[in-house]
Amino acid sequence: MRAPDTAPRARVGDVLLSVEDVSLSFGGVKAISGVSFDIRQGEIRAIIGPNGAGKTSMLNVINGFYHPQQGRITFKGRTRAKMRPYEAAYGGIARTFQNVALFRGMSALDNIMAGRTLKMNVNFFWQLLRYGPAMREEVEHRRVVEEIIDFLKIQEIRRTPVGRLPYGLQKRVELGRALAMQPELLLLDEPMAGMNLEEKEDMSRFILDVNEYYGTTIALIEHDMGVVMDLSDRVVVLDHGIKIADGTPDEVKRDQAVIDAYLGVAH
Amino acid sequence: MFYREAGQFKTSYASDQAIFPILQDRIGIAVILVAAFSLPLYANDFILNAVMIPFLIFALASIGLNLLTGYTGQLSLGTGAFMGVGAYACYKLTSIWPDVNIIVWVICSGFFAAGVGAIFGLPSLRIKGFYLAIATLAAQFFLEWCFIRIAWLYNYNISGAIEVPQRTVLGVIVTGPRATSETRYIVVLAIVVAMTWIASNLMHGRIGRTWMAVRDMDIAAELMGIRLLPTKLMAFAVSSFYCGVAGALMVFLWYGGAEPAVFNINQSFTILFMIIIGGLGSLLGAYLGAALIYILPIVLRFVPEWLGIPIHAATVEHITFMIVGVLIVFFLIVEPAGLARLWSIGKQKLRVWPFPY
Amino acid sequence: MDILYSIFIDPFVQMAQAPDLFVQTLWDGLVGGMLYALIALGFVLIFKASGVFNFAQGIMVVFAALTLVGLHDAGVPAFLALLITIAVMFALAFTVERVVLRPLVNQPDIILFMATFGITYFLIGFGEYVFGGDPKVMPVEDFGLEKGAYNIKMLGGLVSLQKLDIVAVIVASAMVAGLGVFFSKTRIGRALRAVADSHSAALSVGISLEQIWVIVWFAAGLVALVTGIFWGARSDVSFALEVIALKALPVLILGGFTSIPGAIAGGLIIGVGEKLAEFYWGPLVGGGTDAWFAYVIALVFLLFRPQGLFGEKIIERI
Amino acid sequence: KAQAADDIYVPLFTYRTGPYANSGIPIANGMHDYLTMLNERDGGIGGVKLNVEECETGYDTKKGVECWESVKSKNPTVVNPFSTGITLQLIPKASVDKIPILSMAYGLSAAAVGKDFPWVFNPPATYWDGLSMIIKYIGEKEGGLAKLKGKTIGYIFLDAGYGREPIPLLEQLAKDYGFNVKLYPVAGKEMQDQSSQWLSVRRDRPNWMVMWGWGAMNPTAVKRASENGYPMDHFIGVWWSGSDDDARGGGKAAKGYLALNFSGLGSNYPAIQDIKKYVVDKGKSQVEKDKFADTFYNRGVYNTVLVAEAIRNAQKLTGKKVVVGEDVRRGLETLHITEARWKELGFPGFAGPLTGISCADHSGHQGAYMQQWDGDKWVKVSNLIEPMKDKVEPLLQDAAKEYVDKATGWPKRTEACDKAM
Amino acid sequence: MSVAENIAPAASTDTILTVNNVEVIYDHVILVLKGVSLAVPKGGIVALLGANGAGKTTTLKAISNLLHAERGDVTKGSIIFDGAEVQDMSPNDLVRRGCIQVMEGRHCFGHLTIEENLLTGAFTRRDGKAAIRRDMEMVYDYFPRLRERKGSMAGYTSGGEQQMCAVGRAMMAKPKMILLDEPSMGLAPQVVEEIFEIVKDLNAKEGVSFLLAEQNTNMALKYATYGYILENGRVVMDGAAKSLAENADVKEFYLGVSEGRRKSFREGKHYRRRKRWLA
Ligand SMILES: Nc1ncnc2c1ncn2[C@@H]1O[C@H](COP(=O)(O)OP(=O)(O)OP(=O)(O)O)[C@@H](O)[C@H]1O
Ligand SMILES: Nc1ncnc2c1ncn2[C@@H]1O[C@H](COP(=O)(O)OP(=O)(O)OP(=O)(O)O)[C@@H](O)[C@H]1O
Ligand SMILES: [Mg+2]
Ligand SMILES: [Mg+2]
Repeated sequence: MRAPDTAPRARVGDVLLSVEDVSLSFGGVKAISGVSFDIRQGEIRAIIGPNGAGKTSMLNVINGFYHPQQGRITFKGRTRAKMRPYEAAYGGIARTFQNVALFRGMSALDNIMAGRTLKMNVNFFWQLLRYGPAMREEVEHRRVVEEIIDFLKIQEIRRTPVGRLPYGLQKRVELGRALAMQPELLLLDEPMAGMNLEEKEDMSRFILDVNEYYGTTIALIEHDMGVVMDLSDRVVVLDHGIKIADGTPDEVKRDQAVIDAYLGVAH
Repeated sequence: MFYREAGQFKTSYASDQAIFPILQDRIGIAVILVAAFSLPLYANDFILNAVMIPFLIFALASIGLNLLTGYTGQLSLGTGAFMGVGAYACYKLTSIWPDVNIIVWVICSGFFAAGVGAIFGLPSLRIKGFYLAIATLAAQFFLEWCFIRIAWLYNYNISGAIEVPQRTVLGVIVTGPRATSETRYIVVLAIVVAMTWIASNLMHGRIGRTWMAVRDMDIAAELMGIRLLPTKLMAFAVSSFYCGVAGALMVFLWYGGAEPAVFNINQSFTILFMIIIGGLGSLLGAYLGAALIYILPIVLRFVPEWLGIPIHAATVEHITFMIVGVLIVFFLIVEPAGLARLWSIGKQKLRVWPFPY
Repeated sequence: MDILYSIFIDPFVQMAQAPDLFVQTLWDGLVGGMLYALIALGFVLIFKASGVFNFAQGIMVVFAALTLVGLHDAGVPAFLALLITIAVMFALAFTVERVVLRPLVNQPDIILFMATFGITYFLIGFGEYVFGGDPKVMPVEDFGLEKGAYNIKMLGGLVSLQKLDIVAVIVASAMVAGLGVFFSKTRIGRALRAVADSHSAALSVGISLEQIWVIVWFAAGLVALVTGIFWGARSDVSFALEVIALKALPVLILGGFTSIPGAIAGGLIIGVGEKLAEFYWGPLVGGGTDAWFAYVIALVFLLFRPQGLFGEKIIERI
Repeated sequence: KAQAADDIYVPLFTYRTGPYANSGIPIANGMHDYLTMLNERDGGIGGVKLNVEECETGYDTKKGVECWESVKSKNPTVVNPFSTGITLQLIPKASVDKIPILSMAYGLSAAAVGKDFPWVFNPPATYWDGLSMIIKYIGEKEGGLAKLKGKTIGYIFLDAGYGREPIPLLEQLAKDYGFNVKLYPVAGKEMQDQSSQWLSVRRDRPNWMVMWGWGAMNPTAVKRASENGYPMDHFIGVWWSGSDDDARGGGKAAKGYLALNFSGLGSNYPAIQDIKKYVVDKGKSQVEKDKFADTFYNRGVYNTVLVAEAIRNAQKLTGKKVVVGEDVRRGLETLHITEARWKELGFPGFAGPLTGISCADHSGHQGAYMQQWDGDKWVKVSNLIEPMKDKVEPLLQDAAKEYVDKATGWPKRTEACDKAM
Repeated sequence: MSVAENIAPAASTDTILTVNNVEVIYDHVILVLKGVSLAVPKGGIVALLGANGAGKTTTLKAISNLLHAERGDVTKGSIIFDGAEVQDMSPNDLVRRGCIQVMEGRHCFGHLTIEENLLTGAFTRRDGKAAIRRDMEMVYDYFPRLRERKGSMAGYTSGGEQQMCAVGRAMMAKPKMILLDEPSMGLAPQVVEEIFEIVKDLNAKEGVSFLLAEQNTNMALKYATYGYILENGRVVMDGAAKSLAENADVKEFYLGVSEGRRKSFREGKHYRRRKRWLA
């Protein structure tokens, strides 16, 4: 990963992922009903909606953790009814989680290194010796990881077990872990919850950088309207599992249904 | 003051990723190794036979279980049985091909244990936590039953037990009653050290990270492309490999023979307790735990004799039980994360010494 | 072919030919199952209330029974001995809470599990120190329980029901039902489940862990006492009784760690299942299958229901 | 505590703790008290004090091996492992460390073959001897061994090496005499329950039941048998299934239960009275008053009588006062206790003569008698039953040969043979 | 407004909570709070602000005596709630005396239903079923979403629902004082307002005092009467909410307003800004 330079921003391209008519329910609870939308290459796509609207569930459907009862997902031209989580990961989908899901017993560095697992393939026997190819591979990936660490400015906490980090830094490490997978599509579930303004600004900057300089497509769930409106290209709004609006931030902001269901007073 | 990394800068990632990045640690390890290998020069038979050899073997088994339970988070109560698989495999191998170097067979027996372990690891995909314990318990009791029932395993010996034949390596007797305790100790030590080193390699690399990832948050791991079943099965296999080798060592270089009861559930529990008290997910912890649970009672048993207090052997035993129980609780309260953690906090304190924090 | 016959047909032929033995097997399985359930119940209580897997339950059974018999042998009248034993169990619960559990609040389950192992060690040493290791006979008659059996003629044979077994089944059922109601219908019951979910959250809403733990450990102590009386009557009261706790594991796991009805269902399935298997299929492999059969039954059930029959769903959500 | 060079060191491996303690405690008391009595009454043996020290094994192999390691440097005279498992571990070590093992009527049967196992002794009889005695007894009750034809004998046993050992002989005898055998294994963990096994007994209705049980298995089996209405006088245990505690739990219902025994019952022997006088009454024993001179207590006494005799022999053979393992091995090999000698020792009629031991035969294959529970105590109900030596001997020889063949490098006997005394 | 000098605020009769120069160490080695002092007046709403890792959560846990469960220790200083030393009380005594904490990060009881979760909140109450029922209705009225999901296991509800559940549960205890740790985290904007309205409501109607640890400075200062700003385990600034909101630094770093207008998140730059008071 290069350090951010002044390269022009990668522009929005073709549809990368499309979700068609997806429905998901748990027993009696309908988490998602017949939602369709798409995400284009290179864009920042926000998903918003009141609590329990089905946003997180939607991300879970996209990367294969939940299997919808109905609907299709097309990712990079391939359509399927459901994915397996590791297929999604192999395909280039990475994510962060609403309730931080770091590997609590490991250091920040190891967490991010774990994100590189997919890209590592030296066989078991070299691993036993930790020598030759195994060591070379380790060092090579370590270099990439160190770049991410620099990028996210978390050098000092490299060796700290993540369980002890304050919430905001945990979120940052989690972003690092997702970035380490060098994904094409990055799903962020409330990356800025529990951060103060300064940290939100930093985080926004990271997201923009990732998007601009690496061309990573981003799906973003966030409750801070300021952030959503400033960062995203397009916004989907869910309510009670139904899509109630889809469009540019400005359109969405003025949509009466959205104001009623979600925003309350106009922002 | 004396324990600092200050001034020790790392100039390459490779050296930063070394297992003991701090010079003092490296010196410490070297000293311990030298001391360990030269122990036969000044220790008596009792220390070697009844203390050090068992301690090392338990440490190895604890490392094995720690790989599975401490690093991968899969609770296993089948350690005893997996050790048994190793022991019986080694026994069969060396009775079928007596001319092959026994150390080769000791290592090979690990593969049998690994295979059996992986089979009993299959349910781990669906079953978790204490529930998984049942799968391993089934392994424990079923295998124990096999050790009793399948006479082929113990070469149809009337006693139902296995007796270790005499084997030599490079002309030195290493197994059987005539092997000296020094030889056996050195062989065990070498194997245990080598396997600890390998375990440490594994844990510091990709495999260790995937295991810990599965332990800490299996869903997130899966969403990052770590496939759970192969990862868990590999952990079961590697762990059982270690236990199997430990079992073979136990019978061949310590007991000199064994009946199935040696591999019973208590053995499994003992080793589980070693890793918990030593520290889950720590290789050092495996050693510390083995020391606390195995060596401490031995030492306690000698205390009244040293002090010249005339009390009955049985009473000593009762009191030892009580003291060990109390100490376990005490250590847990002082540091639930295990002795290894206590050690690292100690180091942390040394680092900031003379300041309190 | 022969082998298929002896696996799939012969056992059923036997069942049909000697229905009295079949009934007897079922009854024995039932009794065994209830007794397993009783041990499992002790585990469930504590697990439910604190997420602690209490390794010491087995030794608590021994300890309770030994205290009872020890007092009785020392000449204390039976019912007074019973009362004193109950008081001892309370003292034990209280001490355990004070000395072990309280300092270990909010630690991972496995640590608490380990702590109960420390308790086990202590109780073994202490128990043997006080009571000695030799076996004692449970004076069931002095507790108003009768020995002997009812022999019922039926199905062309004789089915014998031990009076003690009948009492055991009744007492065990009553105990299980009572505790079940207490823990599911009361405020305390809810608090227990909350504690099992998260110690720290429970603390933050003002649930007194101390109190709850004393209550459940005391309840578990009582269950241990009852278990000790019945198992002691079946065998002898000695430290060997401790191993029966192992039999409770598959029951517990099959039923689901947290469920009182689960303990019963698990106990019955395993009790009956293993007796039938050993009786009708055991001879095929030389018998002794009851050493592991229970675990295999439990494993098979778990493959279909990973949280046990009645266990709480394992929450997987991110 | 420094080892005084002028006493004779007799370590006792005992288990007063653990799941088998119920059998271990009386034995430990018996052994300890007899030797203590010798110290108190006679000032030891041959004027030399005995240094009696217990090492607690808990019936656990690990601790047994540890005990061995801890005693071996202190010039022990003889080790009584008191656990088949521990004995098996120690047998190979005995010849290396030059410490004889006395496994009295337990351990490895094949060890009776002295030329292969010069350091191991298992008097007065092996398990195979015991089984053959039981079959003989059954035959007698049925009216002759020939009458066994077509009968069924059930064998309930602890599913471990100990319980499985008699099976080959049992099957052999079944073939020879035409009876059927039904096996009922009991796993260690199932000792307290046994309901499946006894249910099967109800189905199979064997004419006789034979038991090889240990620890808590015994009382439970006795209870289950009586509950299931099995005729108790057709239920016979080996000598390790015949302690007072084993039958006591069954109470009146256990009346009629039979077991082999080779040591005397009760306290009616001068030497036992001496133990009471010199040891128990002086508070030097751990035995509970009502368990004094129990079956297994006396068994422990029997064991140490052999030890004491071996030490005496060793002193005579070597002319030394303070003897060590190597000397006592010779003493054991020349063990010879006639009826008269028993009397001299203060044990008139306590046990059958022990005269068969020689360099070739380390067991002696002595007879044992049958005892029966009368509801309160054991009573002797038969004379000495001699084992079927002809059936047992070939099996022993085979087993010893097999053991030696499999254990590559097993040492040849180098020890010289002393004349019997 | 003054730069705090770690002097204990004078305990007076109208303060419900006084924290006096408290120092906290985790794991015997990690020093987290380096002498924090603050006070909450009876019936006041006090905001505790500060960046990630400043020690807000730790302060709250020290107050409610939950640190013990995390292997943390208060090594210096004292905390007085309602006239009694907190260190001598167990957490449940504290709840009984009317001080309850809503923990950060949605600590619901996963295996209990939403309704059962709320009921456990009333564990210490002794005023009868009817009153509890009534309060539960009140919670449901505040959070209609909870009513919809009342029968589902809390572990399966969405993040925001769990947050509401945790806040609702604390309300069920009828406390005198609530320690709220990041109540707004993960809630939809409308619900955030709702929560603060509830705070105001309870404060006004029932006289409940609040200590709010919050990242949403904007909201917090709008509703609070007094504020403390924590940095690196020290109080670096405190003052009336109004005056804090006026402060230039607070404006820039916590409110995101500079040169009189709100900055867009796109404008953020990568450089470590220096806070004037840390100089
Ligand atoms: N595994 C599950 N089982 C049962 N119900 C579920 C499950 N997952 C989600 N739900 C329900 O589906 C609904 C949508 O949940 P989801 O987590 O997607 O909401 P969300 O939009 O992310 O809300 P928030 O903003 O609060 O995080 C919720 O009502 C939740 O209770
Ligand atoms: N259990 C613990 N063990 C060790 N260190 C801890 C522990 N809990 C917190 N810390 C450390 O204490 C410091 C303060 O943490 P705290 O959670 O109080 O911060 P906070 O202000 O609440 O932050 P946030 O806004 O992210 O919630 C952090 O640096 C954190 O690393
Ligand atoms: Mg969500
Ligand atoms: Mg916080």
